[in-house]
Amino acid sequence: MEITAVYYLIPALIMFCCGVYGFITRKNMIAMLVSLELMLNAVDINFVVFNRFLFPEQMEGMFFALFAIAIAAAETALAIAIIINIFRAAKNIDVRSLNEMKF
Amino acid sequence: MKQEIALLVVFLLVFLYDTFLGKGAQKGLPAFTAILMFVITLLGLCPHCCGVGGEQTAFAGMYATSPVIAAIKNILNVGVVIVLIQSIKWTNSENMSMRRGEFYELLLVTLFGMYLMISSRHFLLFFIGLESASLPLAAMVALDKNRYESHEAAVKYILTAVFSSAIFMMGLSFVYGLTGSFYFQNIYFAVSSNMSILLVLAIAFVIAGIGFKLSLVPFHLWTADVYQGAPTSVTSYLSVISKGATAFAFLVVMTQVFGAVYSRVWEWMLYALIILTITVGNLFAIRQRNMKRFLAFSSISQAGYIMLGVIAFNAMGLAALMYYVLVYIFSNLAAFGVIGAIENATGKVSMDDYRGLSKTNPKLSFCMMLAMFSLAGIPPFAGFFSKFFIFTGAINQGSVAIYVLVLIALINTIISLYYYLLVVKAMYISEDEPVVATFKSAASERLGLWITVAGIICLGIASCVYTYLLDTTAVSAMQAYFIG
Amino acid sequence: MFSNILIYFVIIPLLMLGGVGLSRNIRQIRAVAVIGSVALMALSTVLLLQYLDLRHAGETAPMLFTDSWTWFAPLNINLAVGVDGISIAMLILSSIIVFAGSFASWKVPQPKGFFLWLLLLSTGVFGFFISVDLFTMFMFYEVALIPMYLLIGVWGSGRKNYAAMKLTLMLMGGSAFLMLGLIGIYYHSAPEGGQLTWNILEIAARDSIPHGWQSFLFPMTFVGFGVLGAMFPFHTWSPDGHACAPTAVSMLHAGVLMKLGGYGCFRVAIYLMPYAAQELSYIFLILTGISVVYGAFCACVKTDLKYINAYSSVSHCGLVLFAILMLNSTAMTGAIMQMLSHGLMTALFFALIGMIYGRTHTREITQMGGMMQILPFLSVCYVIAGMASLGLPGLSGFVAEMTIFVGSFKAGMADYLSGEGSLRLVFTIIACCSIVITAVYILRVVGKLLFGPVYDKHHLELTDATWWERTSTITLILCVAAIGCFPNFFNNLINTTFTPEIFAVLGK
Amino acid sequence: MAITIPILILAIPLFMFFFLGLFGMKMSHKLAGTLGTLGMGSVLVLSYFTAFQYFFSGLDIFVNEAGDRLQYLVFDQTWLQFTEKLVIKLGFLLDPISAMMLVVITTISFMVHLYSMGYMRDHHGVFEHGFQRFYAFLSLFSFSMLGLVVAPNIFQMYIFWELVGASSYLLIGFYYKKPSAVSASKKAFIVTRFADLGFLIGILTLSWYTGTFNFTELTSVPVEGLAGVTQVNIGTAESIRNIFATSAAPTFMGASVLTWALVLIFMGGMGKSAMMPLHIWLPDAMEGPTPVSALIHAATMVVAGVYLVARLFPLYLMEDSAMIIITVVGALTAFYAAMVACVQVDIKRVLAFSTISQIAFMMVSLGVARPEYHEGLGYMASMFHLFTHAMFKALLFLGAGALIHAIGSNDYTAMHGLRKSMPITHITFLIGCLAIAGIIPFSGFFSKDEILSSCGQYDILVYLWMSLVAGLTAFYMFRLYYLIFWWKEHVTPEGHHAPHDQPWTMTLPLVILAAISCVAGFIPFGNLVTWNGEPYDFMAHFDWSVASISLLVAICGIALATVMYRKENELPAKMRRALPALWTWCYHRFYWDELYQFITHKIIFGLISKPLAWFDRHIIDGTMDSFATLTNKASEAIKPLQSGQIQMYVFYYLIGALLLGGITILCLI
Amino acid sequence: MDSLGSIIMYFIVALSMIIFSVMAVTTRKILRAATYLLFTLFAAAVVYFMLDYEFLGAVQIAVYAGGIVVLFVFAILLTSHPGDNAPRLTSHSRTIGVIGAIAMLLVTGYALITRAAFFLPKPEMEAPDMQTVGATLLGSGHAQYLLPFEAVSVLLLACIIGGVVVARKR
Repeated sequence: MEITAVYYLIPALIMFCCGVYGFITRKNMIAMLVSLELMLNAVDINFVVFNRFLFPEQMEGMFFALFAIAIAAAETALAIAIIINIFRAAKNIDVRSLNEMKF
Repeated sequence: MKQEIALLVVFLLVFLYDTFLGKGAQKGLPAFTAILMFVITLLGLCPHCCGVGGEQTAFAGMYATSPVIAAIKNILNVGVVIVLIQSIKWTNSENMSMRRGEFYELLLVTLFGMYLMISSRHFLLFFIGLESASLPLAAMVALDKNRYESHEAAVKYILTAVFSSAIFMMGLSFVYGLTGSFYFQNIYFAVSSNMSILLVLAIAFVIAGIGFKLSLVPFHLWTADVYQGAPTSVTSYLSVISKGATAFAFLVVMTQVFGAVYSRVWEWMLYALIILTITVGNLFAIRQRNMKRFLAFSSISQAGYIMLGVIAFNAMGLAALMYYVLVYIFSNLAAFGVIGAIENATGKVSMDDYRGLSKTNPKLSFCMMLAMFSLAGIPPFAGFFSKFFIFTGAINQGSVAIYVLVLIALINTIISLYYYLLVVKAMYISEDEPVVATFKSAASERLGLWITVAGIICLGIASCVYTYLLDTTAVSAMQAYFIG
Repeated sequence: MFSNILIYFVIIPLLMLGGVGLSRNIRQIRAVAVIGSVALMALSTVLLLQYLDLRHAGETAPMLFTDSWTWFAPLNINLAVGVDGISIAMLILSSIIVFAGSFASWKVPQPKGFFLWLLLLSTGVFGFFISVDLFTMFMFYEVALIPMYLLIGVWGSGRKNYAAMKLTLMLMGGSAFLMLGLIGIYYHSAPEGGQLTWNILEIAARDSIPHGWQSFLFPMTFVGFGVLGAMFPFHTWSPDGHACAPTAVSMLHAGVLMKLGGYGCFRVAIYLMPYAAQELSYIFLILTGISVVYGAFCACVKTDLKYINAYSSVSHCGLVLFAILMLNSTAMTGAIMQMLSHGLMTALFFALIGMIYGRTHTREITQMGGMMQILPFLSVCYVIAGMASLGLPGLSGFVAEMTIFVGSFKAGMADYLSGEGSLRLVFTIIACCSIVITAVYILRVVGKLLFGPVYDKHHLELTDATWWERTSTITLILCVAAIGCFPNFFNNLINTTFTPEIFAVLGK
Repeated sequence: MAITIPILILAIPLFMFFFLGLFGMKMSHKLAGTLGTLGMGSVLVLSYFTAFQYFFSGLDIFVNEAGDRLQYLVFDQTWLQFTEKLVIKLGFLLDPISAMMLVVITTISFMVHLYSMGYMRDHHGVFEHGFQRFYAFLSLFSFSMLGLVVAPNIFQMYIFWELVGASSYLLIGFYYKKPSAVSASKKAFIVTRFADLGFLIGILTLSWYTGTFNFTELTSVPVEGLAGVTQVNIGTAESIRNIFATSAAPTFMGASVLTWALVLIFMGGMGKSAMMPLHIWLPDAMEGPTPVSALIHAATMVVAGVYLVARLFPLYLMEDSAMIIITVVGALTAFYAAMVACVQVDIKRVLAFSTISQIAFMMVSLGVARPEYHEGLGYMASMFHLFTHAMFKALLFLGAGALIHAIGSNDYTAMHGLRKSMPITHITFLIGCLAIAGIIPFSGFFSKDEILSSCGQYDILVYLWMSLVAGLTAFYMFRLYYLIFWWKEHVTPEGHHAPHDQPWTMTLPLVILAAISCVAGFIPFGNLVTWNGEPYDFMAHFDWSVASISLLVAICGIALATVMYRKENELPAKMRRALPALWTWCYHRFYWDELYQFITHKIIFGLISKPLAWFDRHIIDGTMDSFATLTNKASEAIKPLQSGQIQMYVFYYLIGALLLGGITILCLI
Repeated sequence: MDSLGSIIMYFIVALSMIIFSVMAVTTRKILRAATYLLFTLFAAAVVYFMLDYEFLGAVQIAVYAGGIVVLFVFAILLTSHPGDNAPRLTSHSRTIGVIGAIAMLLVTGYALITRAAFFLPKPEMEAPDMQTVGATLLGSGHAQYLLPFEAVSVLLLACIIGGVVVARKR
């Protein structure tokens, strides 16, 4: 049996879909953020897998993943700051409370 | 590179000013920033800076600049200067005293991100630019601490933005998987031989990712909430500068990366998106009473028009897009200037509060009316010219389908005219008692409005702007992609 | 740039705009308006004389005083101007109506804003008529449209919000089609290569738009302009719009602005796309033919004076488009004459209606009567306007209609005898019927409104026209009579435009 | 022939119209009336002079060596040029009929001007409101009518045709405060307008084929060596017919196109001349002041239709079917109007129907005229009758006006027995009645006799029919006469003036016209007016048998009237009871008005205009509005998209992206 | 042909990745979700190690596991009380979530498996040494990342500023 790229891509994709599912269903904003991390992580795996299996001469995919991790960290930090801000204002972090503005 | 460096210098100076100068001097920060931006805008406008000829690259082709790129950056600079001028009153308010410096720093960083987006010829740099242009904005959206909407908008923005960048990265990973490179040029040559389902999906994801920032339907749903919740200055920045930069970057990506599969893949995607964007934006805008939300939907539909410059897939479209962005900056900022002035003075942002405004504040209403007319594309205001040229550019593409598309867009202009006229109606025609009493707006606000009004009136009639853009784009490196 | 006389048609209104903007009180505004409109009349007279001189001297170019200043060089957009007999006729008409309109709005509330918008509108109108560049033409066209919204919205009466919005949206809807058509024309102006152009004269000289494209672009432009020309079924803005508009605006709108439609249909749709004009004219013939009788029939049962007049405009303007589609020189001359005639008399009508309304505060003919005893001057003027409208010889309506009928009949018979169907002939006869229906509704109004016993005793205290109202109406009546008594002068002026070359282009 | 006089003939009335119209209000009533009358008087003199010159000067432009009368175009000015060939010119054509009409019009008009000075004021001598306006309108009418008769081309005729229509409108509606007058004027205008529609289409057809509007080019040949002089020639008309016959589509719906054109033109004439079924306006037109009725609705404008047919007579000769139509329409109208006139109560109505009937005589006469019968006697007879009828009918109307003025009512029941109190009126009225009844030697006898004799030559049936009408004419006129002047006098109520003869301004015209009616029959009309200008001595062809028969018929009619109406008796009532249906139909004018009422109100207004207006407001406008409504609905319908929940936002985002890719993939596969 | 050990390793990693991510988004206790996330991130790091990108794996562990998850935990502790369970999902929101996820899975999965190149065996590659990684990160040549490195530093700075300004109380 040969472990080819698809063998990594599909679990990564499933992970991504889990992230999607979680993002859509979870009501806790931090849980949504967790789902987002799953998605980002899945994409990172994609980059790395492509790099390794298809274009191993250079490390472009790997570096993209590297930078993506950095950026993901930054946005997580920022998002958490904002969520905490909301928590201060609304005393909860239920996403359903974000309904002041609509239509 | 010069413009980026200049911008970073400004950033640094603002940072230093903010950090080290005493409390008494802090009130001078907004003006200081505005003046600095004004200076670098002037520097950017000098011919030496704009450069001549085709594309020059740095960092082994990762970064590129050309007269066209310099021009769009200049356009953004002009917009930023106006935004800065208009925001002086707000940032100098008591409420903002603790966050004054941060506002400017964040703003400059996002501008820097946009520069990178525009200039990058490598997807990693592009991605970083995109994120730089959107993440700090979330913080900016949250700046108005007294309003819950501001926080709500920030959360909505950051969560959806990250989701969108995940999708975008997914698309990028597929592109990478197919072509093995992040360099635009390498991808460009590789895509047509790698035509596959995955490529289509990748392009769809990339469009979705960038379309999020452009607020193309159906990736637009955050727009209205965020525009409404954000402080007015941030909204105006978000709606014009961010949108303009992304539009240009979008064009660059679509042509320089996926240009080879234009007619095979993404032309039709854009058709659908444009029709949806314009129509849905318009339909939502009809019902809005909150001015900021109203302008959010209006900006969604404007984004659809801007996309006509992309689908045109030619130099005229490119020039028209840039010109449209420029005119849109002036028109929309005029509107936001008025909204901001009224909000700062009275805290009112509902269209119902604008009833009878012409009786109490004739000059403000006049500015607002010009802005509305310009947005609706009424001559002799600049909006007319930009609309006309973007249609002309689109039709230059030549297919029959584009005529249909333009016709749909044109019919939509009628709907848009309707809701723009609603504002005019509220201000001029409504016979109710005026809600907003007469007030005198701050000098900075007046200055901002004067500039925008002058732009609305002059930009179209003075043909040199558009002519310059068209001449520049006609000889740009992009031309090779359009033809090839 | 300033050596060309035509450019002053735009400059003077702009100067007036500035003048009104700087004015401090209503006297100054009036002074600016009167001086400016007199200057415009003088200018158009000078232009007319110079034009005739040049023609006498043997100038045979299709347009004179042509000039072109580059505007957007890469797109070959120029500020190109030029006039022929038709444009001159239209310019004269516009200047007269601006003059009369200034007097008719002597006592308007908030005069500053009113005159600003009115003058912006006139700038657009004048600019439109002097342009021979499609882009500038279109730009001026839209400049002329949008002030209507505010003029009706702010200074109007009745359901003004609705009417103003409807009018603006429908007209802008028309111009949406128009814009597409114009851009399409531009891109097909040089199919064999060479510089694309917006210049009407060049495009016409090349006669190069591919036939397939003509069939697409012709309806676009014709409908686009036709909406403004109140073509059935796109006329419904007209009754509401006119009914709610203030006096001077109705005058200018019905008198001049609706002419933009007819003029544009000729100048752009037919002139540039003769092939499609011939192939597709039957569709529009049916529509315009319907307009003619339909408007007249509708006018028969309306009781609001302005509605009646608006429907009558639908009928008369329908006749303009109808005649243009006949594609022969007589009918087209008639169409232009009808534009002049309708412009003047409908302006007169609206002026009078405005004056009557200003006194009685009603426009319902069922609530008025015996005005002849109360307001003899206005009533006599109204009768004269009515007579002009129903085509009494000696007034302008007659010559215009007769020229149209003779021309259309000619076209109809030619078609019929050459076996191309009898559509033109049949619709000519149907259109002829409008002279009877017109008589019915005009006399109905005259009978109910002016004659008979006084309906409302309060009306007995009303006073007759003031001097400015008299100036306004007498100017218009004189012009109506001038055309009616000396038609050949105008006929020759217009006719020279329809040179054989044009019809060589038109294929007949 | 100097051009000045013809121009003055037209210019003076026009000038008077503007002068009196613009400044009349500023001057006294008397001055305005006097000025108007003087103006008309000068036109009268000029016209007489012109006519005299034309008929009797013997200049070579008016008459050739053979004694044929020629047509002379005094001037012809381009007014509106449609195409190279089709040009409307304004000109002045002098030929037998136009010269005759000049005389008729100016005479009657002058009489009416003079008469109105007395008529248009009340018993205290106070002038009516709008007296100046009245004179202005009279001048306008005179101008239009003169322009009509001298028109050298059919389009000028049409122009003035419309102008007389308009001035007639203004004059009928002179008492504009009276709703009945307003509606009568409206009716008159619209009915004639409808007829003019046919006229217009006829003109268009004719001119399209022939390429000209000019009468001279349609019916005449130029006389060599004399500019502007032409002679009526049947050959020209034949060549015109050939143009039609050889065109690509010589027939339309079974009839030749020329017939169509001529019938349509005749339709115009039917409208103006109140032929059935377009006659309904004329009785109502009596709402106008009586002098107006005398001028317009008896003597001049209403004969325009006859004049029109006479003008194009050579062309009509080309199409027998058109001629038959004219004859039939004329014959029916004549009988119909005579029947109706027998039972009317309003004396002006009686006269109006009598006018219709008499004009129908002229029409019939034209319709039966053929060159082969007495060289077109019918034509001459028609013109002759036109002339004599103008005189005696104007006389009758003016007489009726005098009665009305004296009594203050139009109704004969208010009159009775006036022969003693108003002797002059009585005598002149009687002369008028005798003239119209056709009693020798009054003028009507001669003209009517010729009409009957030309009918007799054409067809015996027509002859009998028209003789019957002639008898009816005598009957109803004398019925009227007896009812007014005989019977028992009414008692004048206290405080009212007793009826008496009117001032000289009113009686003088009566006397003059009566005198003319007495002697006009002896004018050698055949020498002056014939269809082709050749003199024709009708006395040489005078047929005593026909004359005596017609005289007999007239006397029978008079006798019957005498029996029934000489004194108040039961006979009329008995007859009424005997033939109730006939009486009712006649009394209600055969319900023509009701029919028209039905067509206009129920069909045009009720079934076309109102539904159309509704359709416009609700369907067309509704469609336009529904675009707006639909947009709003759509806006409302997609509202849930923007739910405010980011999770839904993201869901739509994702689905959007997947659809975008998925659909493209499907399309590519 | 991969060695059996690596195949087994692969399955363990892949399964744990899938299972933990599913659990992370379905568990009703938020702290557990963070923990499962941590496991998923570890699994991803293992993947990187298996694919010879040790540096990246290290970064993954350091930044993600060490930084972000800790951040999460702090945030969770700040914003929720221990023992709080997330409310049960409504069927509506679950349907929406499942539709989204499945649609994504199907479309993208189909696109992935139709691409033949993804079924090629793993080519030989030398694990990049730190030297190369460092040079690539800080070089300005082709496929070297000095500029993104600098750019991302600006971004991080901005995010710090942003975080501070947002989180600051007044």
